Amino acid sequence: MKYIYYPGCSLKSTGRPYEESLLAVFKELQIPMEELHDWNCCGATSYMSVDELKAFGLAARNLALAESQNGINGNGDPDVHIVAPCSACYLVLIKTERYLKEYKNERKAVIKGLKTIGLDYNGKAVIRHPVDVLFNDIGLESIAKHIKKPLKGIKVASYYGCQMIRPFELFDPVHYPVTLDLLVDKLGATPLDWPLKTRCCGGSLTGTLHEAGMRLNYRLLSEAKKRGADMIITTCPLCQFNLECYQDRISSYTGKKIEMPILYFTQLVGLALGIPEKKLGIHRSFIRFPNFQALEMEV
Amino acid sequence: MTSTKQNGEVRIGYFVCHCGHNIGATIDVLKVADVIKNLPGVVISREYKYMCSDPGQEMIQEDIKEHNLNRIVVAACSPLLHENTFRRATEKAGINQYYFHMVNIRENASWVHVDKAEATRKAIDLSRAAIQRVFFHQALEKKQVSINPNVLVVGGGISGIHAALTLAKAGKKVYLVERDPTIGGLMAKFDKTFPTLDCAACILTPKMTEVKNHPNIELMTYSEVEKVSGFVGQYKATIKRKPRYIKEDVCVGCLDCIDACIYKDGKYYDEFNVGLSKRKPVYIPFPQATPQLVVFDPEACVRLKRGKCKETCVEKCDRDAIDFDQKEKFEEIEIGSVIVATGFQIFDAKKIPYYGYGKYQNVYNALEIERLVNSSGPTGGQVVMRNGEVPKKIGIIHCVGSRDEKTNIWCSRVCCTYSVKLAHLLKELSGADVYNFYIDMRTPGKGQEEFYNQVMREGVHFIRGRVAEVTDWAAEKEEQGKLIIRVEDTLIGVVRRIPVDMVVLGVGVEPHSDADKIRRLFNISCSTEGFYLEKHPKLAPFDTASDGVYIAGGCQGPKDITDAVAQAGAAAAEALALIDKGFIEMEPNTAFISEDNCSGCKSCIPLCPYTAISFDEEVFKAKINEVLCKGCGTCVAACPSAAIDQNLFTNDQIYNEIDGLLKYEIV
Amino acid sequence: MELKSQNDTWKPRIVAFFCNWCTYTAADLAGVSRIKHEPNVRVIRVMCSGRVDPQFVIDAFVKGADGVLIGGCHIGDCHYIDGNHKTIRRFAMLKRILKDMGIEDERFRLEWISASEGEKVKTVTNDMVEKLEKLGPLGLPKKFIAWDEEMNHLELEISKPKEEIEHV
Amino acid sequence: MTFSFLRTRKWKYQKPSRIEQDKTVRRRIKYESELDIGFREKIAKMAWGERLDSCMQCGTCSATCPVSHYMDYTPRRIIDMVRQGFKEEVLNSFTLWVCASCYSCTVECPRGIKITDVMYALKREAIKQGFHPKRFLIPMLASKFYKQVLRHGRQNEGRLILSLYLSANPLLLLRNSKLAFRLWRRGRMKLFEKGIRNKASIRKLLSSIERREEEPVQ
Repeated sequence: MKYIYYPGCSLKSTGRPYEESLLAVFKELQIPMEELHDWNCCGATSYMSVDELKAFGLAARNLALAESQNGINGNGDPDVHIVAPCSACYLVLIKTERYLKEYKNERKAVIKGLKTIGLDYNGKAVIRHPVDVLFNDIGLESIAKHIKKPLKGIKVASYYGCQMIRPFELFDPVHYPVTLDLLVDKLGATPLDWPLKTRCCGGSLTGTLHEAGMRLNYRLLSEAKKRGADMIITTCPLCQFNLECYQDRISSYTGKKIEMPILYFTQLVGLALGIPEKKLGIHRSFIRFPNFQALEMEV
Repeated sequence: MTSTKQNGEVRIGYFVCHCGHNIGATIDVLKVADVIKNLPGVVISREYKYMCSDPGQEMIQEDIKEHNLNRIVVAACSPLLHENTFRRATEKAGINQYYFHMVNIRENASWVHVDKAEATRKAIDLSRAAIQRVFFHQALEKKQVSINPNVLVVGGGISGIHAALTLAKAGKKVYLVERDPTIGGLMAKFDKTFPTLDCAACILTPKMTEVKNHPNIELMTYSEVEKVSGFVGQYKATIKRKPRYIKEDVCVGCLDCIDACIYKDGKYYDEFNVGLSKRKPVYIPFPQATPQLVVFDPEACVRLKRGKCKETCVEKCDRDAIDFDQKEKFEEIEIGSVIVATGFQIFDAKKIPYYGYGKYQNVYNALEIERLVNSSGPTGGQVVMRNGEVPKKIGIIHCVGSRDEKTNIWCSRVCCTYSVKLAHLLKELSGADVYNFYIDMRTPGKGQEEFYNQVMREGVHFIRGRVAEVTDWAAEKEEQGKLIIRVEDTLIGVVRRIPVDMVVLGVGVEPHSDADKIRRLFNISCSTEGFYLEKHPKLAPFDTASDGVYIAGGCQGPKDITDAVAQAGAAAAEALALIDKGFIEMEPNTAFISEDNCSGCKSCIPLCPYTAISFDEEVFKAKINEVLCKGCGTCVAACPSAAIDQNLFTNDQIYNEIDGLLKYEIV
Repeated sequence: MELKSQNDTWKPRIVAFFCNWCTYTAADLAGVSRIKHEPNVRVIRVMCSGRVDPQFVIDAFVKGADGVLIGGCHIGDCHYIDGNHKTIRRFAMLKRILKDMGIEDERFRLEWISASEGEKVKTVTNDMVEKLEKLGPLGLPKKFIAWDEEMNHLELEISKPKEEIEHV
Repeated sequence: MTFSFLRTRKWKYQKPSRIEQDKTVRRRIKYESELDIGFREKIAKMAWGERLDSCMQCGTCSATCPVSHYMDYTPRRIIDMVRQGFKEEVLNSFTLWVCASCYSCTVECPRGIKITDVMYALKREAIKQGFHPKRFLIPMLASKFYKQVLRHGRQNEGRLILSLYLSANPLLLLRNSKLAFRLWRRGRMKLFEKGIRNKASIRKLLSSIERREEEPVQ
């Protein structure tokens, strides 16, 4: 089976390190994956605020493209697994799939629209998050076999964000998700148990309702720091951006210096797998993450 | 066809009821009466406002006499409600009650349909079917079965205790089966009871002692009902007696063995104190436990686990009451009726992760607080938290696990008032500031609203809002090291963060996790949430669909002590009414075999769940024992030669009912 | 109130056999709770779903039912210990026979509805009515008339030359 | 209707912001004639709004919401106001726009109301009826986003923010220039990116599933 990679707009710009590290890790673990040809924006939260049906149409185009791109598996069933690393894309695609399954009239309208551009959607595509793929398809044990440099001595706060785990309970409990923590533990680092791991970072509010966004991020960063985290790992380009890029501004507002490296979880996995930092896009971070080999020495 | 007509020419009287507007508003009753009038056999067709009223019944009786009717059909409500009323009326007029048949056009038609024409058409169809059916009705007699006056009460909580005592006082033999080592149930764990604040132990222990000493009650603690067979009046039950490893008739409850145990201190989870203290492998649940007998925990006792121990307890026991070789025993008892009073369990707060139960040590559930504030509890009535401190600020969260689609959807009914009670007790004992977080305050019982008002005036804070989370992350300096309750004060419309030292979860109640097992033993139905289903929610809240099986207390639904006792008394009275009549009348819906047709194929014999069918090898025919037959009709449906038929549901009757239902298309 | 003439619009007619202890009680509950549903089902009360003779079902179809519904207690809940087990076995067998007779699957249905499931009475009824409306009338009685005519006709054809002889 | 905190440069964290009180005396009463009776039904009919009626006003949504303290009406009040037909207040409220779609309320609601989806429905209604405040960033972002995707099939974060700030408040552009530069230097910002290959197909798709306003959702 070949996964279909749906990057979404963010992974091509601010989330570039995410794309680089994701591809590198998947390559290292020999997971076959191919980018969706001619994908379009999923519509994110904004489209839903303007026109719901069009938002679903937009997302459904990607699903339909994926279905036509991937052939048929050994049993003769269509076998389409879309990997959507951006949490927002992930949720929008899943929501579209569920919505079109539940509401007949909307499904008809959307499929009618797709037919005008020569596409068809039959609800076979399964939408997966890379965390889900690594955890359930690959399995922690086989990841562990590839580990070259265990990340001993680093305390990692896993930040799950909102849209990967809510509102549908898909592969992790909504109230207290654990997959990332288990992964961190497997990589040799110490997972941090903190209560804010699913609390919202503000999403696009940082750009539009600045103070609200800043406060939310301040809470997350200071709580992680207070509990002794060396870094925070995220699963979403927007979360990463919010947590990382406003740290200097938050510091100047509050008068407290906060320097917390924010990594994508794939970067952390990549480090443990021994992939060079450059290939993982770590040089693109604002806050330099202390050399983990040095940490290893200290222990 | 004529052979089935025992009393000459069939003369049917048809009566259709308006039931006020209940039927009349949806079904054109006049039209129905009009259509039925023209059917063959119908002598008279009438409609009336309330057929079940006295004038309505009198009308039937007069018509029977005047028009010499010999079949009666009433189209009204469900036969489960008024069939007996009309049967009696028919009997009074001098014809056999089984010449009567009832048509359900209320529950099955007028109440559930909107389209008047369609509902009327349905009423006509159902009535026509009944008219065709009664042609084949026959005169039958009710059969009588004697009743064993002994009663089995399952569950030794307050409901079971009260029911058992009521029956025993009336001179009936009662078997009281309780699975714990002591009776007393949940009530024994409480400190004070709302709204009067009288001490639970002071009112319960005298009753427990009375149970123990009553000559009519055979108390079987540490026992479970394993198997039940038979039917109303003649039940047989097998009781499993779990080994206590103590000779019950020898032990006097001196408790010396507990002191002598090789464990100097308690080490195991204390069920009675819900884990707030530890007990030894040999223990007595609480000082007033009834019976006053110790129990050995086979999971904990070294002698029972490994077979080797110094056996200091045996040395100490001068009556030689300890017997490590005891095995499970099974006793069979015969009873005529059963009262099921197995109670409820509290909701497991761990299922709601955002309240932090089991994660933060100072989050308690309400039952733990009951023990904590109890003067005979693990702290002797001192409000001391698990970290050894006395709380200065306490938050009590209502509706934990109740009124929530993700857990239990129902209102647990007792939590509001017990939370108010706990607020009062905690404030009194610790002097702490107490905050109650409620969604809607429900204090409906006698004296409960007054109690709520009293506690409000004591200065307890009441905040309307469902708590979203209990966390330990601090946003403010004052919040450091505290548990923070995040809630919207919905009456003010502002989100608040309230730091407290101790959180009490007002957990709701739910059916026992193994309620299904008991339910199947006694063939009781369940409502969707899992509480046992009563026969009628208002008029028979203690009766079940199984005759002779009654329910009382928390197993039927959430209720407080007052209501549980009331229901237990009612169930006991109901059982007494059954017993004192001396016999029970059964519907004559038994199956019978027409010997001429029986081919002797024996296919019916293994089908009967009551082994009522036997085979007469001499004449090579099957035979049905009418006493054993319960009237399910399975054998009737299976007989390949149509030799078996069932009274009240004969093949002729049902075929004609089908025919009547579908006739109009051909007309 | 005017009753519509019975032939103006076809509506599926369903004969239902409900067991006294569970499904009939559930239907009563639906009534008490005023759960509105389609008026096409005509209920016949039996003590147990095990009482439903396969011939009842066939008879109902023959007499003009468009569908037959059997309602019993959930497995394990039977008032008569295991009457509903026997119902399942008969149901499976009967379903095959009906299929051979050209009666579609959706027309014959077995449902477990416990005494507390008033809502399920509604969903099952409405669902069945919806499916039957799609299938259209079964109309066995009319078919029988047509078949009888056909047979008569055939017989006539066959017996024509002999007719004269027999007349003598 | 201004956000005072948008102008504050520094905020002292330890002290909660002072409550601004409306000192003018105002008459507050709602007459039935001012209510929009059909509003409840309209919102409830939109996707996933079916369970609106079962709200018991427990406030879990507000308490679990990470941004409810920036809202003028808490989500709980919005739900009830929708039910009671307070259309103008609801559609004029900030609450809709402050909602960050984190779905906490949807997950926690004890009555299973999909509150986030109700908020989306209200946002759409507000945009359609022209209710949202002018030069208010959040709805502007939504419509800019909408247009950009319609044109290119994909969205470009840099250009999106650029055009948003340009038309809303160019000062914001100045404030964020440093951040933009830092991003650009690390290769995380591109101003020019080609969209999808078949741009016309997006427009064709979206115009073909245009729904007439009266057409109800089922």
